[in-house]
Amino acid sequence: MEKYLYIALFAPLVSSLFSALFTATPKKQFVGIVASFLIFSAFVSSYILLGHIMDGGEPIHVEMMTWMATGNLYIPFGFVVDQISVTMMMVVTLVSTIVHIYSIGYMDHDKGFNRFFAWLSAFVFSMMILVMSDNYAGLFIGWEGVGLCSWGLIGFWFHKDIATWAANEAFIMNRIADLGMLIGLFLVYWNTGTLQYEGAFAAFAQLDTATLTWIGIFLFIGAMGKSAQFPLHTWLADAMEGPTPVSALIHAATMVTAGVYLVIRSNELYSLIPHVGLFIASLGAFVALFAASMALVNRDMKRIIAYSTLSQLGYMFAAAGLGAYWVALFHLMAHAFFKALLFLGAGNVMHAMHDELDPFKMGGLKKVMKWTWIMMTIASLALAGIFPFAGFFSKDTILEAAFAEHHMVIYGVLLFTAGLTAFYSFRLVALIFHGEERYKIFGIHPHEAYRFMLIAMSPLLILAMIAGVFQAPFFEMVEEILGAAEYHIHSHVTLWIMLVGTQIFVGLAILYAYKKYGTWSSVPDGSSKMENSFIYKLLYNQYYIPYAYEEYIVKPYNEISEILWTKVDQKIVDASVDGIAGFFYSAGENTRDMQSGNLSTMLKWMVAGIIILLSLAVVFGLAARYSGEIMAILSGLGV
Amino acid sequence: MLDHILSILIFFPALAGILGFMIDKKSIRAYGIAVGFVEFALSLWLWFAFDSNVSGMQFMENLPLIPSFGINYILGVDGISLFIIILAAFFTMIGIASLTKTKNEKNMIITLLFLQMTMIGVFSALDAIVFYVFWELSLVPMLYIIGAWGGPLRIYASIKFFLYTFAGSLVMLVGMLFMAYFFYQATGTWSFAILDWYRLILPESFQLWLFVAFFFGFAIKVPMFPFHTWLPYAHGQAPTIGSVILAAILLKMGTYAFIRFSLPLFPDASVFFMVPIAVIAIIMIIYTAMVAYAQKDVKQVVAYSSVSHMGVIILGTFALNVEGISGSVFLMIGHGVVSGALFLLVGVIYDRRHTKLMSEFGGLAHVMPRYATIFGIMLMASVGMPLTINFVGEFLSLLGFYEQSHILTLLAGIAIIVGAIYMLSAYKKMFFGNITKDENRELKDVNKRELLALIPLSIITIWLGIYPKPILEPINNSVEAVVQLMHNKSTTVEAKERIPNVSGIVISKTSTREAH
Amino acid sequence: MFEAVAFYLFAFLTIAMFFITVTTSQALYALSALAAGMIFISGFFFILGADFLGAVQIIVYTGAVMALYAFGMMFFDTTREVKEKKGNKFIVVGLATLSAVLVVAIFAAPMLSSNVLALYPAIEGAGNTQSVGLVLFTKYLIPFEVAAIMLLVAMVAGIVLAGKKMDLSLTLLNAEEIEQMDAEINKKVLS
Amino acid sequence: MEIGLNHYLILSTILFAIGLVGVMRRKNLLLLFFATEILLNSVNIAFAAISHYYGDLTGQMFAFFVIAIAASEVAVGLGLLIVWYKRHGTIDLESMTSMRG
Repeated sequence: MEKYLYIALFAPLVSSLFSALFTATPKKQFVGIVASFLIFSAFVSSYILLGHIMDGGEPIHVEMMTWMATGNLYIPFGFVVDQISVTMMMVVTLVSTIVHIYSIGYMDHDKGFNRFFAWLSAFVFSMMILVMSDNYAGLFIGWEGVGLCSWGLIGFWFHKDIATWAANEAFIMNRIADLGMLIGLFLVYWNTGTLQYEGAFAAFAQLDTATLTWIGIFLFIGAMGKSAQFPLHTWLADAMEGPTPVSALIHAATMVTAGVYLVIRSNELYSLIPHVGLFIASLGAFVALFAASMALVNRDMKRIIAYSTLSQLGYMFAAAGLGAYWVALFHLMAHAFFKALLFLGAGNVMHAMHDELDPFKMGGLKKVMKWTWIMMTIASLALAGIFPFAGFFSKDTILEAAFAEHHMVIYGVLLFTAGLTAFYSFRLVALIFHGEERYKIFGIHPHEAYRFMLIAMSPLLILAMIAGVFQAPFFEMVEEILGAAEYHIHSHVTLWIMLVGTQIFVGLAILYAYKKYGTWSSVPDGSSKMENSFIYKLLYNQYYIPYAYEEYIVKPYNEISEILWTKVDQKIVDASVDGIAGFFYSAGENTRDMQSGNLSTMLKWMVAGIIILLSLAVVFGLAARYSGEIMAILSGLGV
Repeated sequence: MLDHILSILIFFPALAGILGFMIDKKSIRAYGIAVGFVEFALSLWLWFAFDSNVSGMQFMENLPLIPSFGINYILGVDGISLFIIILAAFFTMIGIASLTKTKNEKNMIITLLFLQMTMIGVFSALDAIVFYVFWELSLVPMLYIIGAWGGPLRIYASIKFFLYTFAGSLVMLVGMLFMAYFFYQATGTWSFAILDWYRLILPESFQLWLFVAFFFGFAIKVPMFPFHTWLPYAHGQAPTIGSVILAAILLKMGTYAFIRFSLPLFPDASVFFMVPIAVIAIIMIIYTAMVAYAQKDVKQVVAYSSVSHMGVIILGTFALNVEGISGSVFLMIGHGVVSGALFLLVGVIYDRRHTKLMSEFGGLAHVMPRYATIFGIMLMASVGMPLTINFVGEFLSLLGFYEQSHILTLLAGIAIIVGAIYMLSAYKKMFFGNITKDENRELKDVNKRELLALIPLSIITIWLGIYPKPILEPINNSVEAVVQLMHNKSTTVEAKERIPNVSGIVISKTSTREAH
Repeated sequence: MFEAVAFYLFAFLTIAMFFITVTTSQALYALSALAAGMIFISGFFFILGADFLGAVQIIVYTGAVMALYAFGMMFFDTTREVKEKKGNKFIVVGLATLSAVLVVAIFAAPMLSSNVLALYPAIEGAGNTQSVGLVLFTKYLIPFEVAAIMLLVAMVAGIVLAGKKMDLSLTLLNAEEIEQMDAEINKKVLS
Repeated sequence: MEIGLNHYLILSTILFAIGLVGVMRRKNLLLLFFATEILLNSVNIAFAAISHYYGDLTGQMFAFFVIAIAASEVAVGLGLLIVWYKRHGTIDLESMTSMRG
């Protein structure tokens, strides 16, 4: 079995290095194919491992070599394949295989074709390390590696200034969270003596809740940065500057879910500190609502989907916070499938529209891009949580968990957000595919994507539809490690009412969206009353948070560093050093004119000398005379 | 031959330098590279013959110089100093190999060989006076390199560098003399051997004063916060090779001396001064990082970044436990490699465009892809990405210091954020965006000679990031010996519990496989 | 009572004379004021009973030294206006008064003045000159001889220094020779 | 009202101060010599006064020797001055800066 573990882990690395060889050379078709094949082989080996774990196999544990070993610290390159990591491996490798194949078509006009695959495979490799590592340090390697690759991929089209700015912003914001994570790691090490998962979890039981709370908070800060939770969320919307396959893979399916994976992986820690769990759940619920509200009014197709990802992440954190770890993991898996599908569909539309992103400038694409329309509609249905599709099984279970745990506020917020989600996703679908062909005004003639790209997207489509089926076997597999509690609502009646109620609520929201945007004809140019209303402007500018960050963090930082350099470093520190040197020089200069040969000045200096001597004589005379009294005074002062 | 290898390592470059005068101008470069290569081979042999399980000094040499005052020529190398010696030899070889066309190249190469002698001398000397002699001698060749081949303000920069460091080391000399006098008072015999001094237990009040005296000498060399203003001038004006050697090796003398002198000789004073020095280190980290962000000249950015990294090294050193100190020693080597490479990279672009202003560059990635990738690797190493050499050092230093105080480490941790900010913004200004200046349009990518220096450095950065064990193991053993010595020597209670009793910790090397 | 009046009279006059010597710009006034000052100082000596000293003061000081100065002044043609240095008076006066105050502080203060003991008590009854002669030729014989030699040396030095080319008398030379000599001197000065 | 030793001492100090002023202000060397004469005389007064009030002749002895020295000093001083005058044509203080540095 170790063989498959190594294949799953190192196939992406091999593909990344292979395509890295060709970065400088122009586009090579086979680079894309070879990369996709290697990622596919990683997917196959993950599938085999899944099979092994599903039929009750022992989690495979492998230790390659020591990484750091000083004093009491011993960190090996250890990898483990257990229930949680095998699910994540499945999700990551499946989605990345599809995205690799998709991007062969999507990027075929791009000059940096080979470089793109190098970065993408490097991303998959660091994601695999993150997921499969058996200790927090290995997790941290993957954590930063993933941040690095997202920096490279967001800033892929580095001739665009916004893209590189967005890449830097993403990297720096992740680093802020990684600092919290690092402190969490130190806390774990110094309190438990090891960074290995088993050792740490075993030791957590004996620790007092105060340290545990601190560990929980700091690790969650790390998760917050990576999964773009509330204060550190602005980078996700800006990250849409990267190519769409990147957004599909990184900012929908894999990287952003790393935070959730961390919380799930350290479930034994968070189950010991329920109050931190509650905080995580409430923050998750808030972010869900917060992101959904912003998506309602946005006029950029990819940003709408990014906000929906943010909202769904909120759902996952809510579930994880409440202790329903397996539900969070299941929703993570299901969400990855239909969200990636949605993004790739958006990629097709973008290609057809020559990189036009504003849905209001499209419309009636149903006729031209039939398959993409079907796929995006089904994905949106799954996202909204309509019965047969994946979303229903994962999202509604979260609502059940919240209801069972008697957190009514969180339940209410999540329910309301479900409605919002349904509304904005179908607002998007309606604007793009239905209504009048507004794109004709701009003289664009769209065409359906390449056939093999659509075929590549088909597995996602199938999974989006049937993922619900896996809920039972998934639960039974994960139950033993995640201590999954089956959420029995006492009476079946309330369960049914709840389920049917949400279905109706969501259905109404969809119909309303279709009614409102189905037959949209004009391209709003900011003149209408609704667009100038306060709420619209507030939501459109993302509650002015990016503006606030720019104004109250970035600008002062620039000014302070400018001041520090010009004023402090040059004027104070440097000047003081030169000042000392200057002092000696000027002192020398003054005493020089003593020997200037001018007799009268010399005489004056002589008399001055006499006076000094005389005064010394007087002083010492007095001191000798009154030494008794003087000592008394001085000792009084405690000298 | 083996037991005199250190003396050979020191005086071979000096002899070769003298012979170099006879070599004619055209073949001086080949001669330089040959000498550098032989020196590097010798240092590799030293590493090969070095037994990493022994934590004490190896290859000791002892030759009485002034017996009446106990000043003898003692050399020795242990885990801490071994790798910096190898780094010095390596960088001199690479420096000479990648030397661009400079006027009177012969003198440059001979000065570099002398500089190498002094550098290796400092790191292998175990007698205070011999250490001091090499410490001062290392200033002289550097003075010439900056003064003769430097930029417009070179005279000011070189004199400032020389006088500043010299003033500090005079205070250090006074400290050494006092130390010898106390040793004489205590044991009745004069001795300047550091190993004898290790056995001397001083009362805390003496330790405090001596620590301050040594602190001045080392703080200026590191350079620590208030004394760092000579570095930007020195780097700004020094030629590429000068900056490389200055950043890679000379800055390490200060921190190495802290571990060799201040910590073991004055354990109580180190504990007493730990918090103030940590505060200075944090100021160093954040303040210089912000100043680096405000720079217009890319070489100044790298110069200030090395001050920021030295802050982390000082923090690691004053963590006073095995993880912290071995982390700081490792970061010394890591920073040496990374900042040396960064200065070489700056040199590459300087030779093409003869300007270091970032506003002059833009969109270089289009024109120089290989240069961009190597710079990217070094950027990531300097920012402290895992699987690069700096991460191991920074991680261990911060981890070590976390034991001493949580809040200060949190503040120091901001290093990784501000570090990312200034490095990424510099990278963005230089490499991303479209080519605005037309001189940039037909810039040639890195040529073979530059690659000869850069490829090995990148390989080391990645290799030591992934598998630091061969370097970390000897460092760990020697550091354990130092920490154990400090624990036994410390008199005050606070020092006893701050410095862990190393022998007490059984290194749980049992890998998890057996644990199952 | 008579003695007090004499003291204050002489004191005031001496200070006035010396003040004139120091501040006047006319060299002649300075010289004559100095001579007058010297006479009054010998007056003090007589008040203090040091008659021999007073006599010596008049003969040696006022007579010889003043005569020398008179010759010197004529020789250096400083009869004209003596330009004073502009330097700010404040430092000069300030330094002088400060030193004066310090000296007074030392003597006036009770510290030293109490423990001065007489080493050679004068024999009562004998005249001042007699006792001076007695002490001079018993205790201070060696310093006396040394002083004699010194005076001799001074005399010789004075003659040698000033004697060179004394035979050349300006008054006998006519105008051109004087110019020629001046030119020669200037040439030497400029070399 | 009795004239005490202090009166004389104060008088000699005043004269000494005047002498100092003279020494420092004068640019012409001859007048500077005058000032030194004042200094010496003021000291003589002090010597005489002390010897009188303590009935001891040492003071007067000193006074004698001071006068002797003063006389020889003037002799040599004027001689030098004459030589200087012959070479430089002036006895102004500013010209005497050859011993600079």
